[in-house]
Amino acid sequence: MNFVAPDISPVIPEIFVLSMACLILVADLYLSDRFRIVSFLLAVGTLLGAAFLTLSDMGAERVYTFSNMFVDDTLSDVLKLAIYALVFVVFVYSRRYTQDRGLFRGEYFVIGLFGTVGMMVMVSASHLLTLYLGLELLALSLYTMVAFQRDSATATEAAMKYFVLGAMASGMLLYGMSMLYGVTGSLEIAVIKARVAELGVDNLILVFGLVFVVVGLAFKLGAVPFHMWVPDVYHGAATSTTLYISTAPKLAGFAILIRLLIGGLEDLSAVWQDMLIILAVLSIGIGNLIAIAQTNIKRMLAYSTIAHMGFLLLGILSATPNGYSSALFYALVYAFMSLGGFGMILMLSRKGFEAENLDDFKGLNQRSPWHAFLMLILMFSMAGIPPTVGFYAKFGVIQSLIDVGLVWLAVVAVLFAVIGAFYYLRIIKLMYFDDPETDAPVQATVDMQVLLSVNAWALILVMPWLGSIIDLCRRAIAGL
Amino acid sequence: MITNMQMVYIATPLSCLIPAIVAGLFGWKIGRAMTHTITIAGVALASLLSLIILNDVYSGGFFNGVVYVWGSSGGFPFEIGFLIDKLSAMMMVVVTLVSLMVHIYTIGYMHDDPGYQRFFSYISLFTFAMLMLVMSNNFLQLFFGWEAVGLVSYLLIGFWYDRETAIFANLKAFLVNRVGDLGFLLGIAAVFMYFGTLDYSAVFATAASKQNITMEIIPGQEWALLTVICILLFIGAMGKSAQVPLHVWLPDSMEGPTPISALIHAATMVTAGIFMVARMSPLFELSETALNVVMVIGSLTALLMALVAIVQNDIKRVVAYSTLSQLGYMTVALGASAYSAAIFHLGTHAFFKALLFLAAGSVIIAMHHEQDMRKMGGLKNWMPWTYITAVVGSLALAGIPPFSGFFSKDAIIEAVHASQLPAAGFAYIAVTAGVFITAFYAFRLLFMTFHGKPRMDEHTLRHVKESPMTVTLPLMLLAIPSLGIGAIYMEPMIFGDFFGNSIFVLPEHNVLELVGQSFEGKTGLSLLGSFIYHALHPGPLWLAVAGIVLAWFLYIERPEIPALIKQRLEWIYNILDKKYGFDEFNQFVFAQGARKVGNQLWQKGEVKVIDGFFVNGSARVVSLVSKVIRHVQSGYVYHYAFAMIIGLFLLLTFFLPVKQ
Amino acid sequence: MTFELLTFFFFSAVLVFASAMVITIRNPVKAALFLVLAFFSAACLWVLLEAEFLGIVLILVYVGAVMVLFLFVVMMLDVNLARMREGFGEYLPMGAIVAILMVAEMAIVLGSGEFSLANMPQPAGHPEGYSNTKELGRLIYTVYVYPFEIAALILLVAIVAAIALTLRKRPNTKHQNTAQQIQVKRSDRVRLVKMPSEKKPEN
Amino acid sequence: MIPLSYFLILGAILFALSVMGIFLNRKNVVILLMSIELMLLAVNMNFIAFSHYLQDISGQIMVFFILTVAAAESAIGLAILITLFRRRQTINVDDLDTLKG
Amino acid sequence: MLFDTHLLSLSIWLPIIGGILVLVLGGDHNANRIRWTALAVAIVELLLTIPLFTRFDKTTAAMQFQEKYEWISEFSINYHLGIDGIAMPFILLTSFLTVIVVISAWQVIEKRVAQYMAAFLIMEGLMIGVFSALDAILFYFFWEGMLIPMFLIIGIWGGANRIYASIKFFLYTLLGSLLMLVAFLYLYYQADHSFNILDYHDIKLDLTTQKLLFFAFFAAFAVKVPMWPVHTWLPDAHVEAPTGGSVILAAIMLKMGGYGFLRFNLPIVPDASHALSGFIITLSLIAVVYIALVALVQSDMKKLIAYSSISHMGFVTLGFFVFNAQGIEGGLVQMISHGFISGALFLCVGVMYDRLHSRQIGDYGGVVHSMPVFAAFMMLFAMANSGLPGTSGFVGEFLVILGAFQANFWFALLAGLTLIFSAAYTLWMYKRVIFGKLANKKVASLSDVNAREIIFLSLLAVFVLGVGVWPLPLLEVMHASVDNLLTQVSISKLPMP
Repeated sequence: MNFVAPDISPVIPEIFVLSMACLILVADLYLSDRFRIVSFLLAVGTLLGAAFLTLSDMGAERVYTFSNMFVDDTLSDVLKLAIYALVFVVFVYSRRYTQDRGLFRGEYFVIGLFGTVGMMVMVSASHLLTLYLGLELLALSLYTMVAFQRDSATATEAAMKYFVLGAMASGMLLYGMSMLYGVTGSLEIAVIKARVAELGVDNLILVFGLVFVVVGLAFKLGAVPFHMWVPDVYHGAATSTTLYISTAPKLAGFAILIRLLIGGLEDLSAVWQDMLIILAVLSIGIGNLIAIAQTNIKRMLAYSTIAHMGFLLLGILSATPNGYSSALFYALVYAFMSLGGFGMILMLSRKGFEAENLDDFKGLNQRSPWHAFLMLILMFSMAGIPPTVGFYAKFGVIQSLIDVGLVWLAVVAVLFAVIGAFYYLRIIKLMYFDDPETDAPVQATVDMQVLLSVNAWALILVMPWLGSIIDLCRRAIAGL
Repeated sequence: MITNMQMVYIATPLSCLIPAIVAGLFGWKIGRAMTHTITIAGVALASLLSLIILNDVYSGGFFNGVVYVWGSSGGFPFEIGFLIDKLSAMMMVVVTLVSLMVHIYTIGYMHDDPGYQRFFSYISLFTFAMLMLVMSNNFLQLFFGWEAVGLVSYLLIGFWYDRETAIFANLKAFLVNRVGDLGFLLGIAAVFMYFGTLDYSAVFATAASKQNITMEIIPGQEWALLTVICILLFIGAMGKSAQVPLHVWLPDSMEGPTPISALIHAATMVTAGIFMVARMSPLFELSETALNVVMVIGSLTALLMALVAIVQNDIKRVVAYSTLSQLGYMTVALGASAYSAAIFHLGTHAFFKALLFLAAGSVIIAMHHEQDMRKMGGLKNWMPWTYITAVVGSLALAGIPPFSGFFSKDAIIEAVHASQLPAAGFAYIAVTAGVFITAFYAFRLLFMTFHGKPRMDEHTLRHVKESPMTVTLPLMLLAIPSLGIGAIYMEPMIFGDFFGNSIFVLPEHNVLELVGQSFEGKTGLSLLGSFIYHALHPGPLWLAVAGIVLAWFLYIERPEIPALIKQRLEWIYNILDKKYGFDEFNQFVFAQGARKVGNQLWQKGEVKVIDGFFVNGSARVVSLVSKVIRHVQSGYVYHYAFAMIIGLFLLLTFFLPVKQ
Repeated sequence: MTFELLTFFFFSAVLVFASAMVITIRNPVKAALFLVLAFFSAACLWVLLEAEFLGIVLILVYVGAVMVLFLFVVMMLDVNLARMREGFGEYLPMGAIVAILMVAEMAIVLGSGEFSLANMPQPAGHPEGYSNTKELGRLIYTVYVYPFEIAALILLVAIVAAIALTLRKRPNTKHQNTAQQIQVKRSDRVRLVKMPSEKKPEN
Repeated sequence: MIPLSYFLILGAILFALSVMGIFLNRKNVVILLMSIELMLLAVNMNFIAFSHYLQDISGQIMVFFILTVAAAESAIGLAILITLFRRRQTINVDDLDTLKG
Repeated sequence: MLFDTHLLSLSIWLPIIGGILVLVLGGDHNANRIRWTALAVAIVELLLTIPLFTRFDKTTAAMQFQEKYEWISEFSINYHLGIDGIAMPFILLTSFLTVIVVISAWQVIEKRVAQYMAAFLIMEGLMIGVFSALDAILFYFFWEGMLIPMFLIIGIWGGANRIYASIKFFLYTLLGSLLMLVAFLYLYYQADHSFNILDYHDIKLDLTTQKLLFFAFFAAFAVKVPMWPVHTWLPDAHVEAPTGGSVILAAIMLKMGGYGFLRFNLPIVPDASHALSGFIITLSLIAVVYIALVALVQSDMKKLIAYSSISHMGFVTLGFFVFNAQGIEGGLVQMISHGFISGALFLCVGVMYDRLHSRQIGDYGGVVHSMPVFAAFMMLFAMANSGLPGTSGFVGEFLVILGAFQANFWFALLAGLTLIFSAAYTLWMYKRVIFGKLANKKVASLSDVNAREIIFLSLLAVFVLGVGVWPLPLLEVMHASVDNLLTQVSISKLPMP
């Protein structure tokens, strides 16, 4: 046999993050609580370093390595950079919150970084095996993070539910993969693609496997009816964890969706398009509808996430490069909106107080106009009102739908978007039109203040660079 | 190139408008004296200029031109312009002169009123509006003046804005006028649509060519275009000239400061409709249907309103109903194509009705604002000047020669008699009966007020005295034309060429010429004489005399009889007293009806159906659905798992067979 | 019916029975034991499929480690078994119906001929000297080194997670603090007490 | 000669059973975890069967990793279970309903 | 000229930047500085927009003052501005009314002054943007963006039921405009990947598509106008909004619906417009009659004026869909004039509300005794609202009736009923509020309008009378564009068989 040592240069960011995580794991043992901040700094430094590494190796060329199990293309670079950024901000946002709640431990960052590695693996996966392993690495990290708040009844319950359902979904995904394997005889996505092209849409087993794959992916994204973990987990977990779950993993989920459905099974698009239509309509509908009845803002944002994922699916199901890129753009925008939204909840929480009820936002404008305004931007962006970037995200998705003639679907999406706008408006209403119940000042660390302001304002001020971001998304999709 | 005359034309309305604006905006600053000085000077100037114009017109002057382009649309210009011919010149003179009287009279009458300046501003503005109306050379401007007159009348009736009745009356007046205006406006729209212009001369020039055009308003019913236009325009005239059934505003309008605003309404504003129809004679002539309608409406008004006047006890109201009735006469004349007779009656009526109103006002001042005739009586001893002038006015109203009213009214009766239109028969009966009734109520008023025993209370009686000079002087000044103007102007206006070609009559409709032919004398005194003789012969004059005698008998000789008649014929009395129930009907059906419908629409349509059912209903449904389906999220992990299984199962079921 | 088929049916039956018991039985300890049985029969089936290494691994790793872990946890948690079975019957019909429908559907698809012997004949045996284990080992350390590393990482996460989640510092446990031990100074441990060398006796 | 489909149907039955196990079990979380193990077993069965019939070893490699992951997963699952039990003193599935709606 | 080519951009961004500046200026402690800054911005803006009128070329229907830059080239969205005779008057109206609103808020708004002023200034920029956008998405951008400040204005400074009103307002309009967005995107593909509104004029579409597009646009514009039966947000929003908000809502926001009909429905889907004109006209007439009756029974002054607005806007849509110059120009003039009049009426109610804190007609009576000057102003505006000739209110109604008559006698008749109804509800309200005996001590103690109020009321009065007496300058700028529009409407856009 002739085995050639693989080219590890494209994997350097993964290796770096992994090594640093292990370093922190060990170093943290020797740190007393007073110096725990060092772990934090190392963690955020790791992300910056990884960003640097990814950036320095960013090229238009698609590179396969590790026997075609790892792919480094524009999509993976874009998503990885976004993931670094998101996780970085998540760590910064959650610093004070976790400190206040005794969660500011080395393991937290280590697991967070391990999860990041998992996401990176997913993003770069070009083989069902790596895809699955990345997924599991991320999933296990997430289960752990949710359960991390051991003294919280809701957190442990959420973790349990998440775990059971997540494992079940993984099982379904695997089942589907086994069918793909059985039909195509390979686990390598590129080979699968070639085989699928030969077999065509009529292959019963392929469709059979596809259903399972789609279900598994739908679970990861939180699409109805595989969404039920989302509200409970978002609600039950510590807000810092929710922040983590609701941002970067969505991008990773999006990545595997792209890798599998488009990279591997694009020739079945006629089939999965219909499936995704069902899932998307249900997600947008049910997500938006149930969100209205919520009084807990984390739960509400969870349902809103479900609705957003429905929109994301809309982009993908148009099955055109244009649609994929707008879905990618949507995913990116969503992740940053969600980051800001949960960040705001973190900011308003204090020691011994969780700002997770809608009423906690009452009269924020009187307590702190600046923060109220930031939240206003975030909410309007989520609702998709111009001039916020949320509008362009929805715009792109609907555009791609109309491009393929699914006008009715666009109309349905738009109708539910109006219902959705209601609960975003309600938060603005609470902040601006109601009187505050407390006059406790909003305290937050300077770094968080600055970052959150940038986060929210970016949703408007990104305008001049919008074109280049969209262009980047297009290139990322074109490079598949 | 602006000629001198054109300067005069423009100056005439402006000399009323500018003082009106000054008085309105700065009246509080410049004081009472200054206010009435400038406004009166303005109106006086306008009168003077009107006379100059009249003179100019009679020496061959004519003007039809644009002042400025108001607007344009679709390539059609809408202009503001003047048409100065004999008709408008005469109207200008009437308007400005009456208005001048009113101004002078106001100084005395409104002396103590806090709204002195405001009042002057209004009446000057009114004069301006009337001038714009009569001077107009197009429909648009006519409508402007039309509505502006309505506005001022609204302001004037509601002048005493803390009187509930006054502000009710002014709203009513405005709304009823608006009903007419709607018709008018539609008429204008029809003109615009079919003629492509709103300019009189252009419309009139092509009117004949449109005779055969029909339009379908109700599907299947082809109506002649010109008939439609004329009737629509006439609806406008009905509003402004208070023809049945749009007359209801006029009696109430007496709520204005008595009797000046009433005078404005009765003597001037209401003539707008008559003037308009006369102005539109080239159109009306081409539609016999329209003429018939005009005549029927006019005769109904003349008769019905005269009857109501009999039972009124409020001195102003009697005069007001008499005005309505006289307007009916004018309208009948219009219907009979006797436009010049109508205008002639308009002119004579303006003077003697102004006289009567002012006399009534004088009485009211003397009676300390008591208007009920049953509480008057015997005033002739204290108020000789008022009495004498009132007699003159009443005789003129009753149509006794040689007072002005006789000539104009009789001309109308003769014209109707001569008319060949189908409605003429009915109209003739109505107008002749009207003569008798008119004479009766005119003298009933006179006798009840000035004759017999004083019936007022002690306090009033002690203070009764003749009104000041500012009041009596206009009375005397008005008495002169009431006495003489008829005889002097009858020949030129009715039979002569007074209006030249500003009034157009088809040969087959030219009743006045027919009437003229039946007289032995063709000109001058001989015509006058034969005219009077003619009136004696078949009877209108006798009817008038009979009316006077009856009034004398019932109110001087046997004052107890009226009460008896009232008892015996109670239902008739009630009908008359209720004025045929027009007010109640309007109040119930339109005013309350509209509010009721509005309320229903609001409570049921808006609040319940649209907002309640659709808008909030859908919001409720959404939130209900939301509340229900959130329970799907039961919190039990096995339910979640089950949802996933079912989802998986359904997807499998759905996609596998389909793709097979 | 060949021996192979007979074996297959036997172990399949055991496997299905054991699995059914796992999900229906009241006692979690018994359930765990049935799971062991299920794994065991599965392992046998795998061997039938010439996946000897994985069959062995399944028994060694799963039965030997994971199931023991399960049992350990079940014992440790000391769950009240009396309340365990309530309300089971209610859902059984619905669950059974759905399960049967699903199995039927899946069976129809899978048994549709796509995977019949005609389409996918049983492969010829491996050449002499073929070692399943060796082959796997060779691949795992070469071609699949990247997944292998990730799997290692997953195990690391599991370790970290398990410790982070379950390790409790009981208030009265005594444990070493290495950092403290290392940083200790002489002055912390040794106190020099000055004592007069001699003292006069009282008397 | 065993057809491939037999193995696959066996896998399907196992899969359905495990899925039902998650649905039917309303009391004990541990059994949920066991059901998950069963599900993975079903999947593994598929992979190995395919691997055998395709004569492609990568299926077995997949199973190898799935087993690894499953072990790690059980570890974490049990860890969460213990945390839950410590906090709640119950592992009754029916009691895990504070988060809902 | 550089100035000309950037005039529209300047007009849009100056107030927005000014608004942000005001917002930054901060809290209520330096309220006066905020007010003066806001006023200065508004006045500069007004002066800036005047050249749009004076330098406007009336002879052409082409877009003027055009600016075009690539914006998001990836979506082929351009920053494309330009105005024609239809849009230009609205821009002036906007900048004019903003000045008035700023003045009117001078002493009335005491809490969160900076936010209030900023909201209006930002909204001004966005509204001008709506009227000048030639790129569909840019249009949509401004159109939706406008909702945000308005939502806040109603919600923060509004009355008791403000929350319901603001959310209803927002959702209603959002629903409509999202459907419009779908239509834009559809057209984008039909127009060969272009969002240029003018390109849409050349697309051939079959009738069904046209109808669907028509309804999509209808959803957006009918809600904004608002047409019956999607009007119910308006009374609530108007009643609850602060005076300035009501003014802007009534005077400008509603006009966007009408503007949208002209900009999109008529030229882009002419065949559907013809096919559905009966439908629109029916709704318009229902609005004119039904809503007028509803207005008649209102006891809240603002609500009454709000319903009156709906009724008057019914006139506008009627005029647009009879497809002749009189109708369309009449509708346009009606919109401009209604901007002045309803604005003025809301300000009048605001003046009273500031003093007595009630909008109920029943709480007033005999106001003329204590506020004679005010009563005079209100009389003028009431009369203008009833469409009295010589005021701007007449011009539009007159032209629309002329236009409607050409379509059908009954349209004109029913529309003409407004002559009676508008007079009835306006003057009846006037009678009950202003006339009569002093209702109570509170009314007796009212102080008459102060200098500030006189300034804005007389500014409006001048315009109301000016347009009424001489509407030609206003009409002239529209001719070329309206003619062009009529040509567009008359050309069938159905694909060749």
